[in-house]
Amino acid sequence: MTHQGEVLLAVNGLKTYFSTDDGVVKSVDGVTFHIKKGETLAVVGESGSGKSVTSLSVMRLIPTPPGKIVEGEILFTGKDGVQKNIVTLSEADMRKIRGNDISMIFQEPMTSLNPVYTVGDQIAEAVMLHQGKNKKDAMGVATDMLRFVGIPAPEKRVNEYPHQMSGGMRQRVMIAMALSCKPALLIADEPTTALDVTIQAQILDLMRNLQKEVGMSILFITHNLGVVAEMADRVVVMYGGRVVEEGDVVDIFQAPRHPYTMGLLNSIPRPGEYEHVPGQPKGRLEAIPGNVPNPLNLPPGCAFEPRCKFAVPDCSKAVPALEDTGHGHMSRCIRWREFAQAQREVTA
Amino acid sequence: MTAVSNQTRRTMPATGDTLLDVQNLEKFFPIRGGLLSRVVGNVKAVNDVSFKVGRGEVVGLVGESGSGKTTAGRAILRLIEPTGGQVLFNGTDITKLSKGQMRDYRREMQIIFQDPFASLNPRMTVSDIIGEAMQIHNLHPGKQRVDRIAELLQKVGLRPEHMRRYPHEFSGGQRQRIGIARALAVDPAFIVADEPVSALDVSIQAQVVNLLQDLQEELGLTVLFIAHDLAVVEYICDRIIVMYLGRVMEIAPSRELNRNPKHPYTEALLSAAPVPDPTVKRQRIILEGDIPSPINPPSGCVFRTRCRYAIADCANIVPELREVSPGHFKACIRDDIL
Amino acid sequence: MTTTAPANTQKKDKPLGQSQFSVAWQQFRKNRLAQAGGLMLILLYVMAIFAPFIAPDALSSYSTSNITRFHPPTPIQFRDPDTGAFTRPYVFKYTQQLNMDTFVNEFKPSAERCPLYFGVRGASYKILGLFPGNLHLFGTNKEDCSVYLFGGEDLGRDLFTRTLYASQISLTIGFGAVLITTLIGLMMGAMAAYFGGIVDTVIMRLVEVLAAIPYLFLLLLLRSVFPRDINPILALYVILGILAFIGWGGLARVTRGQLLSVREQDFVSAAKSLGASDNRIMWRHMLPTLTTYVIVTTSLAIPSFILLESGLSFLGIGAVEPYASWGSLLKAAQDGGLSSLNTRPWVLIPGFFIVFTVMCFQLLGDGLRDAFDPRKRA
Amino acid sequence: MIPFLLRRLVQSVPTLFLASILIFFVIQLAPGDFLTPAKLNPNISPEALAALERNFGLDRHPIEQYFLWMKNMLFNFDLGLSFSYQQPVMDVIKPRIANSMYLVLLSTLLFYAIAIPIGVFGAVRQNSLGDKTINVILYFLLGFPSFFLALIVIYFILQVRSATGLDIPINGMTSNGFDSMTPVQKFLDIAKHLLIPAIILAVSDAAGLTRVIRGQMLEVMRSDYIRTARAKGVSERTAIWKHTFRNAILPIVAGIGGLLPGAVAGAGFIEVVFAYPGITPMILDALNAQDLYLIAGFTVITTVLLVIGNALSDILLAVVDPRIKVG
Amino acid sequence: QSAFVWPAAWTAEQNTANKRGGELRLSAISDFKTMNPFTSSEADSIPDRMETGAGLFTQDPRNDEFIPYMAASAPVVSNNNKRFVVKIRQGMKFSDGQAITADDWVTTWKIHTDDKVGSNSYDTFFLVGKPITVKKLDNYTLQFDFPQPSASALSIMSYAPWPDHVFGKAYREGGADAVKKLWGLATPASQIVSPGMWVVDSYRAGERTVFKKNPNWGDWNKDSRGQELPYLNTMSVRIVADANASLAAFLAGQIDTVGMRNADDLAQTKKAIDNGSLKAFLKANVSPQATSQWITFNWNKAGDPAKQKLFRDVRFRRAMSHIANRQAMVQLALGGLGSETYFSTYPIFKQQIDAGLAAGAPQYKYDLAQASKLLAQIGYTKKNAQGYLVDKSGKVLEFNLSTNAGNTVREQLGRIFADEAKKVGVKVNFTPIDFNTLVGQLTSKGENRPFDAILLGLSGGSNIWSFGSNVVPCGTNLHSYNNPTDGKCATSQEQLMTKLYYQGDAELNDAKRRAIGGQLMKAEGELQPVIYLVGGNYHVAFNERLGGEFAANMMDAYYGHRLQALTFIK
Ligand SMILES: Nc1ncnc2c1ncn2[C@@H]1O[C@H](COP(=O)(O)OP(=O)(O)OP(=O)(O)O)[C@@H](O)[C@H]1O
Ligand SMILES: Nc1ncnc2c1ncn2[C@@H]1O[C@H](COP(=O)(O)OP(=O)(O)OP(=O)(O)O)[C@@H](O)[C@H]1O
Ligand SMILES: [Mg+2]
Ligand SMILES: [Mg+2]
Repeated sequence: MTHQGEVLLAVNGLKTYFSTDDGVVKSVDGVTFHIKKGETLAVVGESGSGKSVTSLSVMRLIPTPPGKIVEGEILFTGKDGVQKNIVTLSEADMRKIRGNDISMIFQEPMTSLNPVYTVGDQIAEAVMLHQGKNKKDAMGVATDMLRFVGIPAPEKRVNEYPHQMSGGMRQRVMIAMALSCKPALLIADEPTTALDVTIQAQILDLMRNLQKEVGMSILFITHNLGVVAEMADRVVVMYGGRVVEEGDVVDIFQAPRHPYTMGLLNSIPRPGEYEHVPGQPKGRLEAIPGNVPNPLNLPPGCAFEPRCKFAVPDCSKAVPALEDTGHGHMSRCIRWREFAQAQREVTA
Repeated sequence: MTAVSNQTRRTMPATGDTLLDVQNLEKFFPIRGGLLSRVVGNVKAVNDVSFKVGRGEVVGLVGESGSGKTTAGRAILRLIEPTGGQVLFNGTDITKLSKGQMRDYRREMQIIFQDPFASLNPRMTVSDIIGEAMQIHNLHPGKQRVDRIAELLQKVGLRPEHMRRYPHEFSGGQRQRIGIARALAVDPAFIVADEPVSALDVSIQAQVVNLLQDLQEELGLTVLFIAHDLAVVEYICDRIIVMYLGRVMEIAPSRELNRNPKHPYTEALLSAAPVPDPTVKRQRIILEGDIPSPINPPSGCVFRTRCRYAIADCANIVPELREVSPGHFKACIRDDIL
Repeated sequence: MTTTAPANTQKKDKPLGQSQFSVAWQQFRKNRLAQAGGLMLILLYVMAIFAPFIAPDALSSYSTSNITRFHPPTPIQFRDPDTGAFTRPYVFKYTQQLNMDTFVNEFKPSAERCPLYFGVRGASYKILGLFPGNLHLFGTNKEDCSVYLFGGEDLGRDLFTRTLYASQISLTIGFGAVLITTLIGLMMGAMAAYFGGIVDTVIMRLVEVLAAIPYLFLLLLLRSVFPRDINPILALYVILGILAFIGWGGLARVTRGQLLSVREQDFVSAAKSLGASDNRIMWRHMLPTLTTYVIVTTSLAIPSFILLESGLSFLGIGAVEPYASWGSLLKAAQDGGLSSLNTRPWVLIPGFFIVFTVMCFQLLGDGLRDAFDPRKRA
Repeated sequence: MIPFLLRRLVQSVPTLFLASILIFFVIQLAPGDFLTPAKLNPNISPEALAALERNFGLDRHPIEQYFLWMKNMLFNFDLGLSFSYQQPVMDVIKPRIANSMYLVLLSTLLFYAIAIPIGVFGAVRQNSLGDKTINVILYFLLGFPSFFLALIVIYFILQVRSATGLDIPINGMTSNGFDSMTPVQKFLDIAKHLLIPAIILAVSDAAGLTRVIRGQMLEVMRSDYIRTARAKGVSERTAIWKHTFRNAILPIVAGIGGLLPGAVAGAGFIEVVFAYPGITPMILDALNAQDLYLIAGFTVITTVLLVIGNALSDILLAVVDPRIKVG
Repeated sequence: QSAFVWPAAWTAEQNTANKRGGELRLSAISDFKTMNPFTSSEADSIPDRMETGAGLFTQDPRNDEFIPYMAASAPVVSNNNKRFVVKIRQGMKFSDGQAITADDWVTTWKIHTDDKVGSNSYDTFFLVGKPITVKKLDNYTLQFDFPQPSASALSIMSYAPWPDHVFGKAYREGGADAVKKLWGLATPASQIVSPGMWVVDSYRAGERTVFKKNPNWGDWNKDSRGQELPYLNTMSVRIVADANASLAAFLAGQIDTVGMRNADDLAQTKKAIDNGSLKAFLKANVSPQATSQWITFNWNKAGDPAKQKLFRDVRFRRAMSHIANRQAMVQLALGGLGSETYFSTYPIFKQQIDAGLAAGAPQYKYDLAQASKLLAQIGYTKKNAQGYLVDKSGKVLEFNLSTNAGNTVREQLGRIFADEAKKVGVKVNFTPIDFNTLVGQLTSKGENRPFDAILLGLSGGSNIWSFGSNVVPCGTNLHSYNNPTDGKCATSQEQLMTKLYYQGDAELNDAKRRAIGGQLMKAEGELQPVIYLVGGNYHVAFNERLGGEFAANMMDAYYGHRLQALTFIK
């Protein structure tokens, strides 16, 4: 990891809104985070918390209308070493960044590839676009990339169509496509959610290995905490379009300082932890009650307050600020100090 | 909220009375082709599957996508007609029953579907959906029916006033609850829960899992719980059946299976699940390649193409499911591993 | 507080018990064009129902003594030509003369004025075939001096009256035909899907055969099979039946496909698992999935039937004398050749009614389709 | 591929059989026959009529006529003799079908040339003013019965002709001196005659296809792989034409096979109004005259083409859509 | 031998400048069906057009008389006017250069009379069921033997001779089938041989047929100044959709002449002429058309004796004629451009009409009072509440009247008739029905025929003997009012008419024949078996580039406005 410490991408106060028939959806409402070179940043959060919108904002692929980046800046340092604000870049300049400096892979491997072109064509397209290679050379690159992501017989597979491949293979193709131009940043939006556990394991393994070889940064979006634990260096937890907690992966898992993070952690069944004795009642998963709030109708204060078991009257007064709780571990909860205290007591 | 109810004591598997006995269940989907669209092949979705489920027991059915879990679950309920084998429910072979006779058994056996979006008729209100079952079986006629629906809704954590709403007005988790309420409407003894939480977000998943567990304990239900995520299954089930490519690989009590998997596939499946703890760096067994086509499954042991312990014999012998320790069965010819 | 609490984030913005249709309605309300189309259609239908009342004359009454071939439209006058003061609205009486030099039958307004009255008594009629009456919205009360809002046609009949009456046929023939088509199509499709096997094969072959035979020609053939000496209005319904008879193929195919795919859907399995009978599954669960499709195709099929009827009239087998449809009126205009265009353009008015109605239906159908499109909903 | 075609062939037998029965007997059901008008001819005696009936085989039982016809068709590929032309049906309709095809092909081409850009535009600029305006105009044109539109157009051509003296053809397929033209002149002459009816046909129907394309485009534009393409950094043009359009037209490509019988069945009323020597006027005449074998033979041809067209559709779809395999 | 010289009087505009070449552009509404003269069954077919200028005799448009044409001289008549020996003009050639000889006439006759060929001219070679025979005496002499004298003998003999070396050869080798296979539309024009002025140059299905002049025809056809005819090089016939389209083509200057149907057509043409976009000759109401529209009542209604009695009552039929408001019909249905008719003879046959009027043939003109009086005589004096006449038993005086659907003129005539009938209290249920069904009803035979009254029209007929062989005599197909199984007349007038018909048909002297026709008209008029209504008028319009038309007084619906042989392009 060569440039550890240098900030590659910095998102500051990003606001992306959608105007719908029913009103304005503040999908991303003042999100701030950064990614350093070579680092993997995981973004977690429930469905609808704004993870995808954030990543699409970084790619400037928000469908407009109805969506629009209304505020904030996205500062990115490309391969050329120049820092640019993605929000204000021209469309032509943005196209040079997409697929070249920043690549993206999506959740649905089955539908994210164009069914009428061969996978080789689709990988080569990016190569031709950004590296000025001719078709033949680009296809060569495509074959190499397929081999790189571990697809057997890449010379043959390069001429196959997506439907001839399984979900896992398609996701590898997506990765190959994303990596074909050696991007500085890879955005992976729930790359394994649609996959089976065994295939998920393959893909995660692959991504980790590739990252080591290529040395890129990864913005990894998921709501699967197990995956986060395996992949991430740092974690951003989102809720209701805002970052509610941010910190080192170990800190987040061991000393969460936001009730939502705690709830999430508690609701996962962990293999091997529930060895209940036959005949005895089983324990309970500690679920977060209720549903994600309606993004049209967020509570005035902390968005999590209606579902929070630590809620106090103050929580609904104003949106809490994102505070540093020490060592870059940030939390958007007015009671974080109490949690920190409690954690210290437990460890003590 | 109600605490865990202690009314029902669970019986240990197989020892107590058996509610469901599946014998050599088989479901082949024909593939048509050729000049006169004759059958040219079969998708062997479920192939020679046998297991028993005790009364009040919760049995998990796991395996990766396409391994035949749903098909097995539906064939047991005769929602699709099995092509072979028997399903004994309370000692009666329901595969031989006529449509009319089957209808009475339907009261006893219910299913919760994987997809909470596709399994509710979008044109019916919640009360229609739940009430339909009662209407069919003439349960709770007249005014009582509304009360019963309200009661069921409350039981699954919804409110009576939700009765008048349509499915699209609910979130995924809420819909899954409606599905559960529908299954419970006829007071069944046995429920197939077909991946009831796979489509849900983690936090919602926990809600539904808890609900299911409560209901099971409260009502003494027998449940076949289908999933591909071992973590959830292990948490809720007494025993677990592992399937691969239409065949049973291993059956064991859940704790035993987790601690001491005897089949290489189970081992790989267990290791594949990511652990939500950044400090633990487990060595994972990565299965190479994809699940083979169920039309042309590998000869011998169907898992051998991805098995790291495969030997030459694996291609020749179809391994039988044998008991390796009390209550622990596996279908693998090698005893020298694991 | 270990188990779940009920979802308590009530959505307050949408009313409770919102059905699929009310959602669609909400969407529809946002589509101005579609609404305009729908509104115009309602007006047209109302106009058709009350045609006998609105029309100043009867469908086919003309004088055989005072022949007013292609009487030009009579503008309604409001001012006294001498004093310029406002008076009761009136029309001038016209005189006609065949000019043997130009061969044009020249109509000229004479000095005679025929005042217009509201609610005059005239030809008797029955609205919807039920409510008799002889009151007309307006008229001159004079035999030989009528008001021609849209001019006259080749027998001197009032084109406005004819157009109104014609709308009854044009606007219903589509409805009737589509209704029958839809019923047959649904039934055949359902039968094919339900029974499968030989029934399926036979029905699907039949659909193919119907698709294979050139539509127009089959129609002509079938039409000629039916005796022509029956009441023309009955003949129209015969056409209607034939149209329906030919048109069901597409819908049957879709129905069959849809039912076959719905059959695989979980909510049907769910009903089955509850022990629902086949009948119940069919009527309560499977067929209703076609509602939106049917609504939308219907709204688009009706105009095509209107066009088709005009085509039939073009071939002389649509509405026949003394009845009229927009198509048959247009056909009469077409028969007049160039003269219809350059000496009496008003005979084309029924054609514009067709154009307008079809357009409204298209806009409405489009709007409905968008409204029922689930992806458009947030 | 071969087995696929064979299967198609086998499946089409009952269709063809049913169609031939249906059409044959429906014609027979109609009152009168080909010779009815001759009965009104003051100069034809009953004896002569009887002789004609014998000559045409109309004195036989319809079922016998049908079987004779079928036999000839199956064993001699002979569709029978047209009564009014006194010639084999095939010879009579071949040139007409060819003429219809020119018109239908040109109008189809124009049809796509109009509908595709507008449909794509409508999708790209969904709900913009332009989108809505074009829609309304197209719906307006759609509402015109084609013969009515043609009448109006002919009128305007006449006006233009007399105003400018331009030799814009108003009907037919060729100009007077056609037979003495060079091949190039011939081609241009026919093209000149085809253009106006073809445009009317294309324009008055374009709304339907435009709507389909627009809907398809919108649907594909929402799909994940378009987002993938954009994420690669492709230009807007590439995203729309290469990625979206190619997928959006798949169902339309599938419909192309259906054009085959359509091309043969002619362009309908337009042919009549423009006195275009296509198949429609001929068949309408034949129907009027109850020229039994001409109608039945023509129907058999269109049915066969429908079957071929459907098979062609499937093959075409398989060609453009790699997901679909023929076989 | 000398050529046939076309009299100068046959055209009002001599081609003194000797303009040659050019094309006569015509139109037709339905496509051609065949080029074979023996299977062709419709008027203005390709063979019809080719045989212009072929035939032993031709009629002089000035006085309707037959003069030798392909015949070298007038025929030698013997055997009680039944045998005709005709010398054929020598030196005539087919378009392919072969000489035209007696064999061609004999062969043509043979093929037409073979019932396996199915020729439409079959019947012309029979008189009351007995055949006319044609014999070759030598290469240039023919002998015709008629079973009985016929007024139409010269006309019958004037059929076109088709080449024996084409048809005779095929006929001898392969019989009727071989003949039928010849000269289909797909036959190359080069194989077509014509005896007449034109020969096919090219045929394009559904579009146009072009004829070029027969190069050998001019050898024996000369104008009065000795120039070879025709002046034109080609004649094209373009197929158009309908009369509107041919009018449009005419107005656009694409065709040279067009039929004017009604005031609209005239107005359009006049307008185009007036605004300068068309240079054309236009003359309205040149003559009546050779058509009639009529209503026939069914006398064979055994199933409804009351109606049968009514329809057989001459007073009823006369009343019906009084009801027919022919003037209104002309005004309304024909746009003011038509003529009233009272007889089966078309008004265009003026000489015959005059003879009829001279003989006292009655005309029952529009007169409702008279109609009421006649109906009262039958017993209809009371009217019911709806205003309809009722008989003693209270039965309404009503009948059904049908016509063929789609014919707007007839539909209008029927409406007017029904409306007028209502004024005197007769209820007429008027319905347009399918043409074929209608014809089936009209031509049905028997004691109980399936109709009350039919409104229909006929056209065709000749100016030699203008009564229909299939119409007037009892027992014939179109003796529409009375057609019982045995074909017997029901009234003495019918018997008289039948007798007069055959008498006139056998009378060779024109004046005598017309006198007989006058008697027939009187009998027919008094009987009123069929109520004649109105007929349209003939108008002339042609593009001014055409020269060589008739003098204005010679133009009429029968001869048209010109002879193609004398037509030239200015
Ligand atoms: N095109 C759009 N129009 C309107 N609202 C949108 C659109 N796209 C996203 N949203 C809204 O933005 C919010 C955030 O969505 P986003 O897709 O970012 O969630 P997510 O965290 O990625 O969820 P998931 O885990 O389900 O992918 C949601 O409430 C969603 O409804
Ligand atoms: N109706 C059918 N026709 C043909 N093949 C089928 C049908 N239904 C299922 N299959 C096949 O049977 C096999 C087992 O499918 P099944 O749905 O039972 O798997 P599963 O274990 O439930 O998978 P998942 O976890 O994805 O739900 C698959 O290969 C599937 O493609
Ligand atoms: Mg997302
Ligand atoms: Mg499943």
